[in-house]
Amino acid sequence: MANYYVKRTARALLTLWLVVTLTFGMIRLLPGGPLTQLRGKLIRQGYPPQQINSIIETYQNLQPDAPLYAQYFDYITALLHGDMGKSFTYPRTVASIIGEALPWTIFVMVTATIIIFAIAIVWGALMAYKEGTRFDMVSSSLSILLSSIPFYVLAIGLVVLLGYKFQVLPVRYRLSPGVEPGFTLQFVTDALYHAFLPIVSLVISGAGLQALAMRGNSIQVLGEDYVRVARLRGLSDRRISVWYVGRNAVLPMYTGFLTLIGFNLGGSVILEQIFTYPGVGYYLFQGLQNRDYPLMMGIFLVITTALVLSVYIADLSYGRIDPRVQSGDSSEAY
Amino acid sequence: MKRTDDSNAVADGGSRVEEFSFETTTSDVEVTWKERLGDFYTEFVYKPGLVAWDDRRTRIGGIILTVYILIGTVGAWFYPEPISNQVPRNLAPFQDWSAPLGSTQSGVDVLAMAIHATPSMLIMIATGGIFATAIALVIGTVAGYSGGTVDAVLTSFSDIAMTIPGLPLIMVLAVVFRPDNPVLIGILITVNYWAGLGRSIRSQVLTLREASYVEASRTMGVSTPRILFKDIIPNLMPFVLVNFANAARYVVFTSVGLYYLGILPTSVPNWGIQLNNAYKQAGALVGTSALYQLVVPMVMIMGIALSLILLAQGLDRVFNPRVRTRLAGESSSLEESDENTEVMSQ
Amino acid sequence: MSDAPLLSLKNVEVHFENEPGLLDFDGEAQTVRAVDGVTIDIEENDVISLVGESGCGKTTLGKTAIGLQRPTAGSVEYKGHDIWDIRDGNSDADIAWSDVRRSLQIIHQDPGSSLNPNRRIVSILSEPLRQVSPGLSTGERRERIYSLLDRVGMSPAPDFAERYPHQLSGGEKQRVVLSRALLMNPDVILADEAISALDVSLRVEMMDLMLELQDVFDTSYVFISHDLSNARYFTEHGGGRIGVMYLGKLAELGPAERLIQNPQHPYTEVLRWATPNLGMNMSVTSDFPMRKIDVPDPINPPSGCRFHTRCPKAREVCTRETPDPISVDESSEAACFRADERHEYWNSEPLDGVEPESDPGSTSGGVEMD
Amino acid sequence: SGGGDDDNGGDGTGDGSQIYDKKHISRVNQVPTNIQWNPSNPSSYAQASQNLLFDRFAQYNLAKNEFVPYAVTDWSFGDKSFTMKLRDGLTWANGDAVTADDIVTQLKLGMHTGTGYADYTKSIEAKDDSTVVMHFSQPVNKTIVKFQVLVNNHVQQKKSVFGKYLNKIEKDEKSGLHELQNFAWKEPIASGPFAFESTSQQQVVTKRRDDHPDSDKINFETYSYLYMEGNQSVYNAMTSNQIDSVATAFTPPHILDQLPKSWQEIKFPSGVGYGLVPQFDHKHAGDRAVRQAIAYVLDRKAIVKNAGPASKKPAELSVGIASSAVDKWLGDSRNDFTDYGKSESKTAKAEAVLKDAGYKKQGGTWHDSDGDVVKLPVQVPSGWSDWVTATQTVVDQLNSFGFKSSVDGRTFGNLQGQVWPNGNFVLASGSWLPGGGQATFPYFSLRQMMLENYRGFTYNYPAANENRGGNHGTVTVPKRGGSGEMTVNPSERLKAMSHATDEAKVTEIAVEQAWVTNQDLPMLPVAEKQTQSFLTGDVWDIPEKGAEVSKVRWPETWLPRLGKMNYASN
Amino acid sequence: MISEQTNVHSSEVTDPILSIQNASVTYDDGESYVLNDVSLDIGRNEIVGVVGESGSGKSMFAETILDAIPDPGILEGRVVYRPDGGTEIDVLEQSDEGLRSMRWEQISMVFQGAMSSFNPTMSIGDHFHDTLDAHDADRTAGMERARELLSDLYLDPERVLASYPHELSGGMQQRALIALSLVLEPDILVMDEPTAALDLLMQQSILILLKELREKYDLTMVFITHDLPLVAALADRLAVMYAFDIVEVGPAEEIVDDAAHPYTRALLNSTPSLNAPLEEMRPIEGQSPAPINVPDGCSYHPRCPLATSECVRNDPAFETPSPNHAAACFHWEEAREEIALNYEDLLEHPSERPGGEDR
Ligand SMILES: Nc1ncnc2c1ncn2[C@@H]1O[C@H](COP(=O)(O)OP(=O)(O)OP(=O)(O)O)[C@@H](O)[C@H]1O
Ligand SMILES: Nc1ncnc2c1ncn2[C@@H]1O[C@H](COP(=O)(O)OP(=O)(O)OP(=O)(O)O)[C@@H](O)[C@H]1O
Ligand SMILES: [Mg+2]
Ligand SMILES: [Mg+2]
Ligand code: NI
Repeated sequence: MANYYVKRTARALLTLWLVVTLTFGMIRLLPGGPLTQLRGKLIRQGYPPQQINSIIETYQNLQPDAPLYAQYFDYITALLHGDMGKSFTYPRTVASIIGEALPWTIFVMVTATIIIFAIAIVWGALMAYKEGTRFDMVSSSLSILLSSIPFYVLAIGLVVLLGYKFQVLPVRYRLSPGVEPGFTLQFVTDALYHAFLPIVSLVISGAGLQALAMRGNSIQVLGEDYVRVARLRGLSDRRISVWYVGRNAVLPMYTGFLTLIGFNLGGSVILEQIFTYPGVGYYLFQGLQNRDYPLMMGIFLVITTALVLSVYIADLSYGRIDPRVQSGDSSEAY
Repeated sequence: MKRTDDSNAVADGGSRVEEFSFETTTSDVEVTWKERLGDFYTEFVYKPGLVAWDDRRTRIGGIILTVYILIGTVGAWFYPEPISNQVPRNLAPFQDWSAPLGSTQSGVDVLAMAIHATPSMLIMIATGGIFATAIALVIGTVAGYSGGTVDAVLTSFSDIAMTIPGLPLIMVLAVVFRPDNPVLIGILITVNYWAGLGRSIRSQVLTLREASYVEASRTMGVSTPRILFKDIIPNLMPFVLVNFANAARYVVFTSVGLYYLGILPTSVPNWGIQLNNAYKQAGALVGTSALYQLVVPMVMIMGIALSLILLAQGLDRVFNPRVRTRLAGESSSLEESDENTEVMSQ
Repeated sequence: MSDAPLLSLKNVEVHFENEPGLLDFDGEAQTVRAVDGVTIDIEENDVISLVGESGCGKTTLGKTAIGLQRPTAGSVEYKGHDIWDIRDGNSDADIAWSDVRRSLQIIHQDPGSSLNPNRRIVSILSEPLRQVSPGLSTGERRERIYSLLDRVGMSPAPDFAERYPHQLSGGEKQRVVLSRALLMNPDVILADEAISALDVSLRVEMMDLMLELQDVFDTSYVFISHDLSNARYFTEHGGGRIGVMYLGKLAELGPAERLIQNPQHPYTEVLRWATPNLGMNMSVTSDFPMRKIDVPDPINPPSGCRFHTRCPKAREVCTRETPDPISVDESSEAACFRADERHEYWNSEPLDGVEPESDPGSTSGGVEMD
Repeated sequence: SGGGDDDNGGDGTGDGSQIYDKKHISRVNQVPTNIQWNPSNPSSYAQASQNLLFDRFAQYNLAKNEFVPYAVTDWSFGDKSFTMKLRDGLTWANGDAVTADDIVTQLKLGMHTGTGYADYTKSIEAKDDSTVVMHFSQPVNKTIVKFQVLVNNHVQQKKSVFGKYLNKIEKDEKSGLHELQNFAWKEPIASGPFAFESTSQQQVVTKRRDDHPDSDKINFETYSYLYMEGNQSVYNAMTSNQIDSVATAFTPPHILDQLPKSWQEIKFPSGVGYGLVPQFDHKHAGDRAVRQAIAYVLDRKAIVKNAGPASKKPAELSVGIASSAVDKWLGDSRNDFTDYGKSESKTAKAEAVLKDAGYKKQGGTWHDSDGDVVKLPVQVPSGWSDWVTATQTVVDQLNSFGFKSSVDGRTFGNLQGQVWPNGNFVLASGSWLPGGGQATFPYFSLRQMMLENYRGFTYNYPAANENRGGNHGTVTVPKRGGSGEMTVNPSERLKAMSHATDEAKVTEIAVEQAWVTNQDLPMLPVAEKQTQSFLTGDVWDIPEKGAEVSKVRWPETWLPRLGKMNYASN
Repeated sequence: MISEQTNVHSSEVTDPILSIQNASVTYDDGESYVLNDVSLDIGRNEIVGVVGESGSGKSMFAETILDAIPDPGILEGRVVYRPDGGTEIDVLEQSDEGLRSMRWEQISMVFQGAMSSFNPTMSIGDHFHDTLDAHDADRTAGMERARELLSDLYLDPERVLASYPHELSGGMQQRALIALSLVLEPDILVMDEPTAALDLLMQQSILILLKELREKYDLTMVFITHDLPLVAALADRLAVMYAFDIVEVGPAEEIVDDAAHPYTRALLNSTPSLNAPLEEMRPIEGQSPAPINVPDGCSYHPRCPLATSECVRNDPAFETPSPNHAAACFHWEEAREEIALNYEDLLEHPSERPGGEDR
């Protein structure tokens, strides 16, 4: 067993390393090296040419023009020290930007994903239980209909309707001005208030497909002999629906749950742009636009790590929650 | 021990020990290419169509998709291209038949924009879907079927591809390659979408290759490619089809999102550009006067996504021989009895 | 070379390495000894039936015999040539691997899963013809298929040929599977529980068909079954031998009647006890003829004679020494010390729970010929 | 809306005697926690609040086209020198007096970081506590100095904070500059009427000072900047009265219509123009005939109407002079210039020019004498929505004339970093004006057009600087108002202009070079942008609509200083 | 409900613990009968074997006893359960709650395929706990009984209880399932092909264990299988099903030695057995009918060598070859004469059985 964990951990680390390397290489491929980007940015800010040249020269100490392998080596060593460099755009270290932004993104994405699955599981199970009824028909159609809306289209729609037209919900920022982070009721409610629409747009557009998946799983499990036998054994409906049907129908969705969190982190680029919600997605977009290499690489890496981590957790924990999965490769999440 | 030549060993005595010859039948069997073409038509067009039509989901999905294809071909052919100042500026919808769905602030017909965004979107969908499923199919089947080092290498490759966050990766690549060719965009968007698909295909192939009928083919000395094409892939088809539709939907969502963010070049008309235009320039969010500019592309996006989801829900039936024979009205009486034997045989 | 048997297995071993599982705390790789030193010859037009409990290695041995499973030790020879050498190109034989492959065919237990659900019968049956006679036109292929379908009792053939597997009954499917194997014109067909999935009343019919076609097509069968009465029927009609397997080893081998009437190995007797027998003693013997119900773990098989943990006649020596096959008569052998009247077994202490029993010869009489 | 609680109201008779606990909310488009106020550090340098926190040396009024003294109350020119006198009573928010040393420190830092005046300035010294003198290496045109020194500087780099960087730089320029340019000044010491209070995720908060010379003109306590990104947010905030002023927001007419009546739009030329930059190496864009044909074809007015008539004006004349200054500088000679048609597509003229140059129209498309199709893709930064619309219209007009044109949208970073420096374009959208008040002075706009567009394009115009692919070479055009040709060296002529202290000489060169740009079209001017600033009058006393006093950049930070934007107590 | 007297056979059982009366199961809105008017009495403490080809309705019959026909099947008829000294209970009239508590406490069932009868994500022990809890039984005492049952079935109780289903071999699972079905000490155990997936050795072993269990726990058993020889050794009585109906009922020995129904005889003849002469094993020609088109008259007539026009027209009533033996055939006497059982010789001369010495 130790063997498997070691192997799986080694593979996660290897994947991470490869992705770090790949990310590094890929971002270097971007048109316009960091310096030309910086020049462009300064120009846009109205700096006179001479001044720009001198700024650029000083940036050269940061050696973005050093040989790639040296940059790579520096990057890796710095990363190992938790140093992701300093942003070109913002007067801060990348680590501090991420440290400040990431909790918000994670808050939105994890909450949304949890709600998606909570809704999907209950709704899907109900549909399966009432298979063939009107409720099932209407619900299935509705979930298909909802899944055909991209979350950002829904988000824009909600912004127009609830944000601008009726002005009942905030459509931007993480908090109201004046509210400072802290363990206060005001902070928590305000944070939820502001995260409401982003979460709702993810949930509404994402829950339908998952509910359909749950419905399919449940219908399959409902047809299993052991459910019939459990009824014959006189077990209560509650016990059967939770431990016999629910558990076995939810199991295949478990991996999907963890990977969806990672996937949604990537999707935050669009969502946070629409809601001007300065999380990692927002900063990634800014970094991309400004060719802010350190920022881009840092965020890219964080999102990748989140994905690798969630797949890793999914792999390792799946064996724990599904006793059938025991050995080696078959315990993998996919 | 050698088998005795004693004819008593056979229950019925010697009478049955006749030389069996293949030429005993009198039926003249001839197969012309016309018949083959006909067979092909029934197998790959008529019957799948029949199955698809039978299911409400695929029927509606198919109809919607057909409408889009018509818009993208005939519509785009006949309807004038969007040009600035082709109609008066800021027309509201349903006011003026020169621009039935209104016009933008630079006098572009909104409907023309919506229509002319369709062809490239359809190409994107098709290439994205084909690329994702084809790569997944190739990698999944090769890895699953060959096993060993090939499998290990391909699987690790997909693992890594899978753990790179899709959207950010695509954005970076979009900035690097600035693709304006819909074919390239379709491929770009699915650049690592195939990975998850490949993994699930691989695990299905792992099961399939142990299936008795595959073993039988192997035993007969059938070549590996032929086994893959005749025995493995047809059984993956329902799964592949469903995922084709899902990949296509992903392409729609992602490409529109990228156009909306302004990350993809604006040289090709796209609903995302329309959204962006409505959002950023027409000020469609404030007040209602420019809302139609937002609604038209939204409806276009949702319509095609809906058709793809509906297809994904029902397409797995299309290549299911049980369903198709039932619908084609071929001897159905045996099906029930068949299911019984299966129950028993487990 | 002409006197070499059609197929000859010499000391074949098949060991499966299992990766240690997630919950195996010791983390050692485990070896399943599925087949452990089996020697057997199969002649032309021969029938070998393998019987034994689930998991004893029947399928593995069968697959090894027809070259679907590479033995970890020992050799499988086809007409005197090691097939794996041919496969690897290390053989100077004038036989190509494709010929070997073609000559050794299989029929699976589950007729449902051995037919590709997406192909019509005609397409499934074209496959072997493609392999054997690539030059045939589509029409010729169909003609042959139709005639064979007629032959196995599926008329009208063109109608059946156009069906999908799910449109056939179990018996019909099994006929198709048999036809497919036969179209390869093979020398040996491995029938792995080929009739177990069929209704009791169809089994005899299927076996008759197989035997009938054996004469037409000149093939040998390796017939696997856990049911001694089926094995008896098939083997007896085919004039072959039954091999009784226990935990990867051949416990006893011999002609059906001899084996059943006069079992030499205690395990064969156990199997015979377990086979329901109409018209015989109708009430179940209330005692087990064995000391344990469950088969030992093939990962750590018992030392000495593998059956000693359950054997009703095991003695102390059985825990130490592994019995080699002893010739019982010209065509049979048994891997039990009891077949050797002079073995130290007879002086060894019976194990716990074993009824003592005195001299040799009183229970196992002389070899009876049929 | 704008105020806090108003329990403080009462006996106030206005005019600063009564201070209200009110908050004026303006808009910033940067995440506040990222903002810093060191002007030598380009990272997240403040883009709005610096105008409030720091006093400008002098303001430039765009209505009157005149310099308005502020922190520098008096200035005078010597032969090769420039003397400035600081305002009395000017203090930093921490109580220190603003001294000439502070100003010298700042100007010297500017020399090292290469601001405009570095070109001609020899030394800078503090004559006394409130007098600063700059010594030049040769005579310099006064207008240039005024723009580069007075208008472009705030009283900002306090010696006690920045002196150490200057010392360092004077010892070791490279590392000193590096430190300076990486110094993020996050708790600035203000010199303006409001002092820095705090930043949070959403806002920057500043508090009224008591000890600023103009403090008595201000009657409200707090001035804050609310973070808001994108025009939509701004529209929304304005319609719902969540903010009180906006420095600049592109606002189309139908949005203007929807704004509450209390909002006042202050519009003035931004000094930024939209135009097309040809790549002179390109077979067609490099051909003067094609450029002239394009100029004839473009209907500048239609383009402006599509891209936002509220915030744009068509370029008056295709020369390197801002529209508002054309009459002033060209005067009567204006009639000599070629009029390519401001509000019409002069296609007949265009065809004539092309045909003369050997082009042919076949199957609706123009081909050159080699039979190649004239393909003119136009690049545009994809995020700049009004530019995209303008470009779309340009392309459509070119296409209907028979050129093969298309929109090539790319991110600004891509254009800036990769495309323009390498000349990978045929036509690019770019600004033909230098931005700000200086756009009204032809020296700056002609430079922008011909020599040194520091937005970084390369177009290989012969006259241009090396970094634009030019060689300061000569250009030959027909003589103005007569036959024959003239050959001039624009680079040399503009240099002469910068050192000319005599107005007549300046005008002469301006007309001459304007003629060159009119004939050779180094860029194709299309439109000029108007800055749209917004103030609300709901609870604020603001100048009446159209008041000249408001027509300065950043009016929402300028007016309070004049006592013209106060809490309306009644 | 009791309409057709023809189908009530006279294989009498005094004081039956369970009597199934005219049970019919229909699907497709009555279009297809998958159990056709079946009646059977089951005596206290006896083992009744039910045999028939695949698809003949055996499982339907078993499910009828527990009123557990899968939806949307419609069950008609009566199932009367008479507990020891208790009052009659009409199973099909029970309320949901009554049914819930009656199942498993009084009548329990082992299904075809043990592997699928256990929840794969629960340990075997949890299945026992669940069952005990659901019936408000005392856990400690219940688990004690479970352990005893498991040991009776030659299993290591601790190990098995801690295992998940997939960790046990097929035979062990099947025995664990039997233990689970007996943990509430029911009176009746219905078993639907409990051994079909196992090899013969394990099947035999389980049969022996069942016999022991019957002695120890006073059980009544209904054992359903397609394997006639297997159940013949275990059962006291046999019922043979053909085409959704019982065609013959009688004491096991009598059915094997001298079956009266042609179908039973054909079935016996088609079954390979160890000592019957090989040449006389014969498959039954033809196929058994599907539920939608059961032939009129005697449903076996299309395959029956003795069929007459009467068989085509009329559904035969039960005849009684001997007091406890009933067969639904007009020609049972002819059948006994004309259809020879291939092992008949052995029956007449038991001493000649080959290899028949004591083992
Ligand atoms: N590919 C494999 N990898 C690992 N172990 C295997 C593999 N195939 C078979 N085994 C093991 O080898 C042993 C013999 O298996 P085999 O399938 O030959 O038995 P069998 O006699 O055919 O059983 P059955 O009657 O159940 O079909 C079993 O313990 C099985 O678990
Ligand atoms: N849910 C159902 N709907 C319709 N018909 C059904 C259903 N379940 C079973 N049947 C039919 O009922 C008949 C009897 O089925 P049953 O399961 O009782 O057969 P069986 O004798 O148990 O067969 P086996 O030996 O294969 O288990 C079969 O013909 C079957 O097709
Ligand atoms: Mg096997
Ligand atoms: Mg059944
Ligand atoms: Ni030879």
